[in-house]
Amino acid sequence: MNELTVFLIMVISTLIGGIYLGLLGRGIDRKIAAKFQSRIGPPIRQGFWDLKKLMLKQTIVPENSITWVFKGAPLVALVTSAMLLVYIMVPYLLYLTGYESPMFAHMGDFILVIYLLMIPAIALVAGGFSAGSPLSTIGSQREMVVLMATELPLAVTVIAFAVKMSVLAPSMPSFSIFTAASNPVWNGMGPAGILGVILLASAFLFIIPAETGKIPFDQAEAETEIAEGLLAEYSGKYLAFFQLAEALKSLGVVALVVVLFFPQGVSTIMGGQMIAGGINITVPCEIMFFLLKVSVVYSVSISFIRVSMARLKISQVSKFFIYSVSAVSITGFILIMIDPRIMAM
Amino acid sequence: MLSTVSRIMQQFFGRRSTNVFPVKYAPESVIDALAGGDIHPPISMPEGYRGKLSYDFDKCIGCGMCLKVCPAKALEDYPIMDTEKNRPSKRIVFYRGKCTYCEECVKVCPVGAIKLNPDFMMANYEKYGDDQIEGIEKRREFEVKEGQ
Amino acid sequence: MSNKETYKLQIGPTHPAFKEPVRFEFEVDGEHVLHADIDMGYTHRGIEHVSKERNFIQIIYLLERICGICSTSHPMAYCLAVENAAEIEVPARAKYIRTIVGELERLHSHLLWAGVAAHEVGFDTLFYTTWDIREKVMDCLEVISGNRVNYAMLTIGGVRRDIIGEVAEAVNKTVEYYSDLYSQLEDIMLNDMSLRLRTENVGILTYDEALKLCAVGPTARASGLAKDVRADYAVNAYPDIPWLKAITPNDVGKKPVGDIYDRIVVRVLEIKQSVDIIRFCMENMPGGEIVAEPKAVKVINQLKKVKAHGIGRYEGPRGEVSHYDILDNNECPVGVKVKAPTYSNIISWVPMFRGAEIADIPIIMSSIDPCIACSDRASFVEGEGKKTVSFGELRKLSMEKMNKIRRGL
Amino acid sequence: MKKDSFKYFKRSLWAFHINSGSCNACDIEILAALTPRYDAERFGIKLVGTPRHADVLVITGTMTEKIKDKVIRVFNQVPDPKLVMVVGSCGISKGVFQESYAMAGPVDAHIPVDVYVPGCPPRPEAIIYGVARAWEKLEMLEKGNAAS
Repeated sequence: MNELTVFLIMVISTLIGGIYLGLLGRGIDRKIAAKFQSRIGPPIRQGFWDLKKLMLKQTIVPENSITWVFKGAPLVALVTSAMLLVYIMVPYLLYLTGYESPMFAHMGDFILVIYLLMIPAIALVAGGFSAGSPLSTIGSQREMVVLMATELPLAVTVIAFAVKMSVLAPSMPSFSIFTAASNPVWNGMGPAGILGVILLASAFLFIIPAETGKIPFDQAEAETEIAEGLLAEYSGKYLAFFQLAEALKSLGVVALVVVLFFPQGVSTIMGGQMIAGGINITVPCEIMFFLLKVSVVYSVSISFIRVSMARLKISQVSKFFIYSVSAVSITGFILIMIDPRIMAM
Repeated sequence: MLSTVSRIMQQFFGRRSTNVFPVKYAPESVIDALAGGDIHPPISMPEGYRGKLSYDFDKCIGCGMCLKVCPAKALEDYPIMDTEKNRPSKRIVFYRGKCTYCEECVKVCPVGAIKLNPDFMMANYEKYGDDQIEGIEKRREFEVKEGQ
Repeated sequence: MSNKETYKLQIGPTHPAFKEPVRFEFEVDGEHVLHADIDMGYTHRGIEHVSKERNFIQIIYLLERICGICSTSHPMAYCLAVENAAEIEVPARAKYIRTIVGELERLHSHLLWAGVAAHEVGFDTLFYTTWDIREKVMDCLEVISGNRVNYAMLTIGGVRRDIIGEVAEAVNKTVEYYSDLYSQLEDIMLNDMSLRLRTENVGILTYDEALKLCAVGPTARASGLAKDVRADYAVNAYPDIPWLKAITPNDVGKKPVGDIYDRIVVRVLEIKQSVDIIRFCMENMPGGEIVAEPKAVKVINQLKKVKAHGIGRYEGPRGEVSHYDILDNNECPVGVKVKAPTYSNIISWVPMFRGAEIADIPIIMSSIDPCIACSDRASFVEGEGKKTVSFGELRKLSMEKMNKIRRGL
Repeated sequence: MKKDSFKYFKRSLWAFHINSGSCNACDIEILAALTPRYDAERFGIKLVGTPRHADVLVITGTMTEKIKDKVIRVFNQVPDPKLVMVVGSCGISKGVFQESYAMAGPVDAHIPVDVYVPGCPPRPEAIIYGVARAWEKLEMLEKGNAAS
């Protein structure tokens, strides 16, 4: 098959699957949270119904808003979230399917992923500022603070990975997701390094809810404080776009964590191809296993943390990330660096 | 922190406390969409719940005590001609949308013509529709008769 | 936020954090509140005016609807006031039943508050948990009175329904349920880390300020001000309880700071206290009549002959409720004056908001357990809606009003 | 107004709650309808924080003079199609506060109301039943739309 055809198929399937799974994920998240709260909770398909209803509703654009920013921000958020998901997923899918080609070796640059993570948030901020409501403005300011606070631990993690990859696979580009996926970070590491990776992973436990704007880090949308904050003025289809973007971004961030920390597929664990009834079912199995990992990470880092904590204050958030989470991730980074097997290189 | 987590875990693995109540009362097409799908009654109503009012026209002697104690003026009187004693008497109609369900009229009624039932499903589209006014049929009956 | 420009943030009257309409105007610098202004009157319904046109029995149900959460406190204070004026002796059993209903209401109100406070800080699980626990006391009240929220239990000279047989059993079961659950609830409410992060050293009201601003109820007690109508005055069955005293954070060996956490402590301890009081009342309830005069019309006729003043005070879940009624040979009282607990506590928001962040606004708001519906006294229906009345003018106005009432009598 | 979206209202109904001078009794019962015992979220009902996201306005209380304009303004901010539900007797007919000078009249004197839920206060189940009646109404509208 032509490389370009493969690429297009993967992009399109990722997009369709991503939208479907993202919305399904929202439903599962609400269901699990409800279970934690001793309730039944909405049906799992609730996300789809909400979205359909929002698409059919009237869309109001406030009079005192900057119209083009107000209308453009949801689209930018949606497109970049989709791009983020595609950008993380395609190299991983390539790795899973074992389709190797020099063209794809550089796919999925970490630095670009960090920027793509930022753009939907910035679109939200722009939309909030343009809405012309004081509550949205406060929400935007808070979103900026959360965005900046999470940047340092994120960057530290990425650099740690790059250093590790440059040692593990010197022949491949160090900043690439493909490299990270094909060389699990746990390999070739002493106890200090393993502890370091665990610290990085636990830092990500809090980065995920912060990136996706879930309690305890949903200050930007705090319903009881600033009335949904930067989404306060959005209605109808623009709100639907933001919701879809958020669903895609959540899936993207969780997928990133899975790709970085738990990239092992079924075939690596079972040690070979999966064959049932003479048909090679490795690829479907790999995808199912990947979804299982995603749902576990999703329900722990988003659903469980969401139900077991109160919303923090914005000053506490910045302190929490700049001191605690950064300290944890830098310690992890240092531990990886001083690992004797890396030092030996 | 630990106590919270333990409580959450308890709730996760324990029995859910939701009573799947209004399935019976939802429109047909919605029932499929509802979780569970079992037919559940509402949580058991205690004896003496102050719900929907019912009024016994034949028992009423038209003393008008209920009108005097009602804090919300939910009762309205209408005069009728008492055929047996051949003198004017009073009967009431009762507006469900005005009632405060305090049971004072029940306590004050000397013949027990007014009762509060444990039924509480009263939502409707019309404020003063026929099923929101107790005793309206009787009133119509008499108005028609008077007209004749 | 380097520029020092401040801007005005309007919160309310329809804001998701406050279930009641009240408007705040905050002057904010970034996330910090510099100045707070309160605009009230959205729920002013003219109850004191309407009550002059209702007879004594109707007023009970009108006053019950001053506030739906403390729906026993207001009729209780009113009945005490009328009984005080007309010198009606309440049977001992009725006093005990009144106490039980009042304490059950306190139980449900405190649990409700815990849930609302948790919701304000975004802790929805705690909100769901406490409200789930609360359903038990609601069921109990429904069995006793026939309604979940507006109990309509009180009447002048006693109560309307007896606690006997199955009903008494339901009350005992409720007491058991809460005694079993209490330690877990206390652990969650007092030791949860994220809740402590949000509530400790936030919204501080010091002892001196509480004293000066006449705070009442749990708000005052959390600042170390031990005042409680139940313990200080002879109301209902409370004088019979030997161990009853005002609860302050000292009871858990904590020095009162007056922050939101202390208010949580006081309310959680009061849940236990309420359960104990109900148990005491159930065990020691005397027999006999439950109402001095069961016929409503007779009561009205009896009160028609009275010409006197009466004061009733009662400790509601939010603090002291006091009613002042003037009876003047009439089917209706000439004057009904209501003083709700929130009315005393509102002014203590001002020191609490000092130096707070925007995120603290809802939790500080709800920390005094405000009941705006209780305390709306006036509303502008026309014009600009803002008029400043100085202390002198206010004094003059109230003296004029007082003289008018005296002359009328 | 697009009638198609009624179909999705049955599955996903976002409510915005306004207190127009109520005594809190209905408000706490509305909140209680969301709690584990009744769990209105299983029908896709959600309480939202801003009128822009809402499909249904749940109004409690008597509509005092001062809040009248605010309620009308919130009503206008809700995007079409929208429903209005009045909970409690005093929103329907001023209930116990008849003759008060501070009342601007019942809610339906100022904005169109679709469903009335009488009760003082209605039980949480009665409120959920009110929502079920609203669905029924939507169904009727849908059918009427298809016929025309």
